[in-house]
Amino acid sequence: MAVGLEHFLILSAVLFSIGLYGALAKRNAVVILMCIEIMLNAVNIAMVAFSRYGHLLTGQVFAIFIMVVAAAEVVVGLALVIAIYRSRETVDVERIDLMKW
Amino acid sequence: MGVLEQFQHWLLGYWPSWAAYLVPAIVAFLVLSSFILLVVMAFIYIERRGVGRFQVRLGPNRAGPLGILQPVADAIKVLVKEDIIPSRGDRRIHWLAPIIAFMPALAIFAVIPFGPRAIFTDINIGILYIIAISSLGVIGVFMAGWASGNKYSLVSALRTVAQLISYEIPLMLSIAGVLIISGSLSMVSIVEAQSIPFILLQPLGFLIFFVAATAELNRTPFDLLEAESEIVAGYHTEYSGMKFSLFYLAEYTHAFAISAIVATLFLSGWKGPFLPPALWLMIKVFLVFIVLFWARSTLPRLRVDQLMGFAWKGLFPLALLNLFITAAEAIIWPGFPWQLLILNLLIAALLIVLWSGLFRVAGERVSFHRYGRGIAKGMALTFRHLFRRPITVQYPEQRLTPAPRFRGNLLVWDEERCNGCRACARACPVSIIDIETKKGDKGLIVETLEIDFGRCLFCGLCVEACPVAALFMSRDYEQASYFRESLVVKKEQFIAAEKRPSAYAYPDLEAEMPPQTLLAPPKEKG
Amino acid sequence: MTTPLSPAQIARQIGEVLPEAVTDFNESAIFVSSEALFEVARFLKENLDLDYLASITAVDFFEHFELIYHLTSIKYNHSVVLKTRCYERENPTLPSLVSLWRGADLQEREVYDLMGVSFSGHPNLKRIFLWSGFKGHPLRKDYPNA
Amino acid sequence: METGIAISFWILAAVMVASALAVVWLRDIFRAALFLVLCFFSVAGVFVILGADFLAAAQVLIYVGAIAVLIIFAIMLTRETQRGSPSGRFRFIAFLVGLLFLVTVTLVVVSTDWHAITEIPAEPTTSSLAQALFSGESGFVLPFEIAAVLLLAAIIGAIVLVRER
Amino acid sequence: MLKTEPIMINFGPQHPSTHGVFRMRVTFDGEVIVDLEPIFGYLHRGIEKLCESKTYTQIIPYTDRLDYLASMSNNFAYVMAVEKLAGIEIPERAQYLRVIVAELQRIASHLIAVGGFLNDLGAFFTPFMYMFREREKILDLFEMVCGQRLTYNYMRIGGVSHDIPPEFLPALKRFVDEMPGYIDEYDQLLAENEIVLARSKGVGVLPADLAINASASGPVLRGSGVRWDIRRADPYSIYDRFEFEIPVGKMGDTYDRYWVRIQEMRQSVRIVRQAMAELPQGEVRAKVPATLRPPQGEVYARIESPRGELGFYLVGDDSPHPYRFKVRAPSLINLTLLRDLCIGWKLADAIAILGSIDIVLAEVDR
Repeated sequence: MAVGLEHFLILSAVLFSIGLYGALAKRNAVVILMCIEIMLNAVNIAMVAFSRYGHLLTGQVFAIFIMVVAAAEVVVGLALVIAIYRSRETVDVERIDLMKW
Repeated sequence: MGVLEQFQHWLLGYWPSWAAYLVPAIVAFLVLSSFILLVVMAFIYIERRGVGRFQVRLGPNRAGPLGILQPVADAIKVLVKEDIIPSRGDRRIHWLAPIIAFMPALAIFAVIPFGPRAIFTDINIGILYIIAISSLGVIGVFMAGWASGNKYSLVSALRTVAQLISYEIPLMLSIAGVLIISGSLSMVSIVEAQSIPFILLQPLGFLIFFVAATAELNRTPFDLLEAESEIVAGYHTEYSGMKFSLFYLAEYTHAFAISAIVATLFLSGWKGPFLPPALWLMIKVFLVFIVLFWARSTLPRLRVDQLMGFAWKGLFPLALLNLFITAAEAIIWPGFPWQLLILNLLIAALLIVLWSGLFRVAGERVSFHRYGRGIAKGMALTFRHLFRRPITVQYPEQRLTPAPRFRGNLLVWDEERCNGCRACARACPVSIIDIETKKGDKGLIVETLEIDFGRCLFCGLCVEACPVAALFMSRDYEQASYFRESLVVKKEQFIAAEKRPSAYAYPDLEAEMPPQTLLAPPKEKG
Repeated sequence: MTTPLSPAQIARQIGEVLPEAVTDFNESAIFVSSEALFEVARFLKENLDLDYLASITAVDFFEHFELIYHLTSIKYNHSVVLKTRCYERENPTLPSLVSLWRGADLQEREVYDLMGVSFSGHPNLKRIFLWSGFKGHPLRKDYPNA
Repeated sequence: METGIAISFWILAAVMVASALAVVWLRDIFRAALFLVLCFFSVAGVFVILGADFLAAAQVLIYVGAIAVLIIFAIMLTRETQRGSPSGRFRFIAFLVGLLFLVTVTLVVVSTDWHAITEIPAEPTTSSLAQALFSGESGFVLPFEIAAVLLLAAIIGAIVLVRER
Repeated sequence: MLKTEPIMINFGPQHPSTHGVFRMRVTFDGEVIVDLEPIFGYLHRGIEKLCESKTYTQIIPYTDRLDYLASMSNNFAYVMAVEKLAGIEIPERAQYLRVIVAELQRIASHLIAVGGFLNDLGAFFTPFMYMFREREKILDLFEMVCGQRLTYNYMRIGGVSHDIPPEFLPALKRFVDEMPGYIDEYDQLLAENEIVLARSKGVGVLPADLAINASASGPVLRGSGVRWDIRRADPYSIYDRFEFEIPVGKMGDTYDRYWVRIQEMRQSVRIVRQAMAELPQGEVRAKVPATLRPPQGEVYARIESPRGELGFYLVGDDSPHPYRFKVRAPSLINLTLLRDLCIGWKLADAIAILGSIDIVLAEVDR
């Protein structure tokens, strides 16, 4: 049967919830960042779906900006993770709880 | 509208829609990839012969006429070899890595236009697709390094990825320069926009692209990957057999792809006076590839930190400047008249001079203030060597006659003259000659004579010590055997042996010996 | 031409500074007691500017080991041959000259490895060619070459 | 043409969800990262189905070419891989939150009438996208510049954080 | 901060770029070398003990195998030591032949040294192949004279074993005329090549006083600016009759050692040219008793081999066998400073430095 807008939205919702679960459940900081990436991708899919089925390109423009933000976020996130790893020898989120290191 | 798409639309009328698209696409893919593999085989062969000629030697010529079947022989050898899978590493990723490394090189050809309409798919984001796909190779390198499970391949994978990434950015920026002029991403329109080949309009862009592409391919002077003198075989140390050959093929297919991209972007692809378009592209591709391995056979290797420094402090700023200049030109002279050509050449020269003076390769000691003249002179010299006669001697067929005094193995013993005085046995430093003699009527008769040539130094002292000239060095040198015992030569064998004495220690014999074949015979005869 | 300094004259010079150091001298070399070797070597290096140690050789004369030091001066291009004898055979020791000439490092290790003369004060005195488990010193005349 | 898109959509969706689950579920981080790459690829595939070809190439370039490589670098630099990525104490709660979110969104999606326009939009989006981004007043020139500044800040921030004092 | 434990790597004894069976235990902190310990002995054949049971003439083939890349110089040094010990005068023609052959051997040995060094820098065998082409021509000449291409056993006590055949001089003349042109080609290929400069300029700097103190010799010493060449400082045989310069480096880095070797090749060609011109006629070998019994006594003769000061110390005791036979190996002593030169540099530089010191393991381990 033909593929409508709803299919894409449900797909992005599924992806988003998987990412959400991962981000909350995982203890390794790097994996959390990965799951955040998945959530951002899910949002991208929804944006592009809207622009395709709404004949407006603003959706794709927003998708580009989301990518920019995602890239910036990953860079800073990983920099933080490595800085923490350097001083605390661990990336296990449970053991990084002290605000000052 | 490529030929393939027209065929698909025509086929739409007869077959169900999905078949009409899928089947021709698969057939075209098979044809294209077999053509590419064939050309890659030719590339491997040409490189090995070409580097040989640069080094005044012949290169492979044993397998098939003129060595044409050498790549086939290599392929068979590699297929037959045992495929080792490291126990510590991660088996599945180890198996998957070569495929991921090979796939992007092949996928680039989907957008290379071999002719105005002979293109697999003319998507309008052609060059962006190429950059995206070629950045995928990095993942393959990571997988190979990680899954091999050994320390060296991991370190080498990290170094290679750092190199690939830092050279990707100048690559993209130099392509951006070309896009400004051609105005569209699709490869077909880029070629059409090249009334003047972009190598002239964009000299600096071409230089940066070519240098960055050499680094992307891991070829000299940036071949950190298989730097023998350092981490021996880089991240594909643990690979053997078919998987290693896939890596090897990936390297050459990527080289072919990069040469095709350079030909399309800078040398106006298939355009050319009267030859068929596809042939023009192949000629340009071969030219670019020849320059690639010409550099490989001349230049030494940069060190890791110099390499990175060169990328970030050398190519990256130059690429940015080139981009700004091209953008400025696009605004001031939108039509890109041909006079720009001279202006661009001047700017390129100025920038290189400025930058090389500024840029210290190895920290304050060495700078390119000779603007790469040293490298150019080196390349010119290797080019001149192309026209010199290779000095390889095809050993079994062509035989060199040794010098009249040549000290070959297996002594020549003259039974009549020998009076059993054992002077030679005493003179031998390793005392390998043992002679037993018994009283004969007119002097000693040699009963047994054994010389162990397994330990002989061929120093010729025994021949010099012989008072009655019964012992000669021989002139042949092909004595080898599987068993040490057979190296001990007995009296009967000496008598039976075919006597080819050398003139060592007997100057008068030299006259009738054949003259020695010299590599550089003296000019004036006599 | 590297002019060899006359051993007699050098023996006299050393005699003034270190009285009983020089035990004997012949027409080509001066003999020094093994205890005073280091002092004499330092004297030669500082005063006569013999800054280049060409080679160290050990010869086994059964009742004593003879160490021969060939010293040269790069600046003045003159040379001296310094010899010393040590009489015990079990564990002959001599002061090491590595602190004066870095070049002595590997040569003394080689003498220790093949001849068995150990050098006190050597930074890293262990066998250079033979593996550490090797018994005996092959270059000694009484080494059983069965 | 229609069935072709439908088939490829279902395949891509299945691959995407499977790889996303793998990223979350696997203990070996490096394999999780590789599945993440696969997930990014399938997202690019979906973009192609939706006709956004420029975005698909950009997605491959940015996500697979840069972000995935960065993540793998981070994995290699932090030697936590032996113990993999154990899931924390909040597993069950997180699962509930995810499920709750999924149910609400699907209900919203199914119930609203999107009056979507179903015919296929114009093919090449690059030029129209450029138009949308940079054209005079209706374009997004200002957000574009701000994004550039954001990236610059991120780069400098990362370097300062990781520079060895 | 990020604690990096130093990694220890065994470099050799089978490695493409250690010139022979030479092993280095290198400790790294990241890329930078922290400690380096050379390990010898893989090629130790005990030549010094072996030769104590051989007669003086039988030792000559053993000296070929000491520094197999320059066996003519080994013969020359050993034979000169024995002649000095036994007080034998050798004919003029033999002196000139010895000088011609020794200088040709210096060129051949430098060709391999420089070719090997550039191969370590990564120049994919091209300079190596060009230099081997010239080396082949020299080997042809040696084969013409003494019958062998590597272990020549050409010199005898009291002169040389053979006089040169008639076709030797024209072939030598062509070689001497063409060689300077080829050396210019090597300069053009590599002397100004920016990458060679980047990899070798200022790498592994050896200060002059440390070089003297560590009794380095040959191109390693001259590369550091010390003008000390035994052919000029303590002229042996007839070297005082030829005029030639001693090339000396300025900084003492890997590049200067490479440059000194290239210039030395030019000077050797000059010497061969002069020796060829003044080659007298006459005997090539003095009358020497078959079993030579040198008088009681000791001798130390040294020559300038391509790798440095090669000395033979002999103790004679009126018997046909030497009482003590000692070789002063320049390669071994030049390695004393390898550790100091390599610390602080990276692995790729350590290989370049080792290549520039140019060692031959047969001479190091004896």
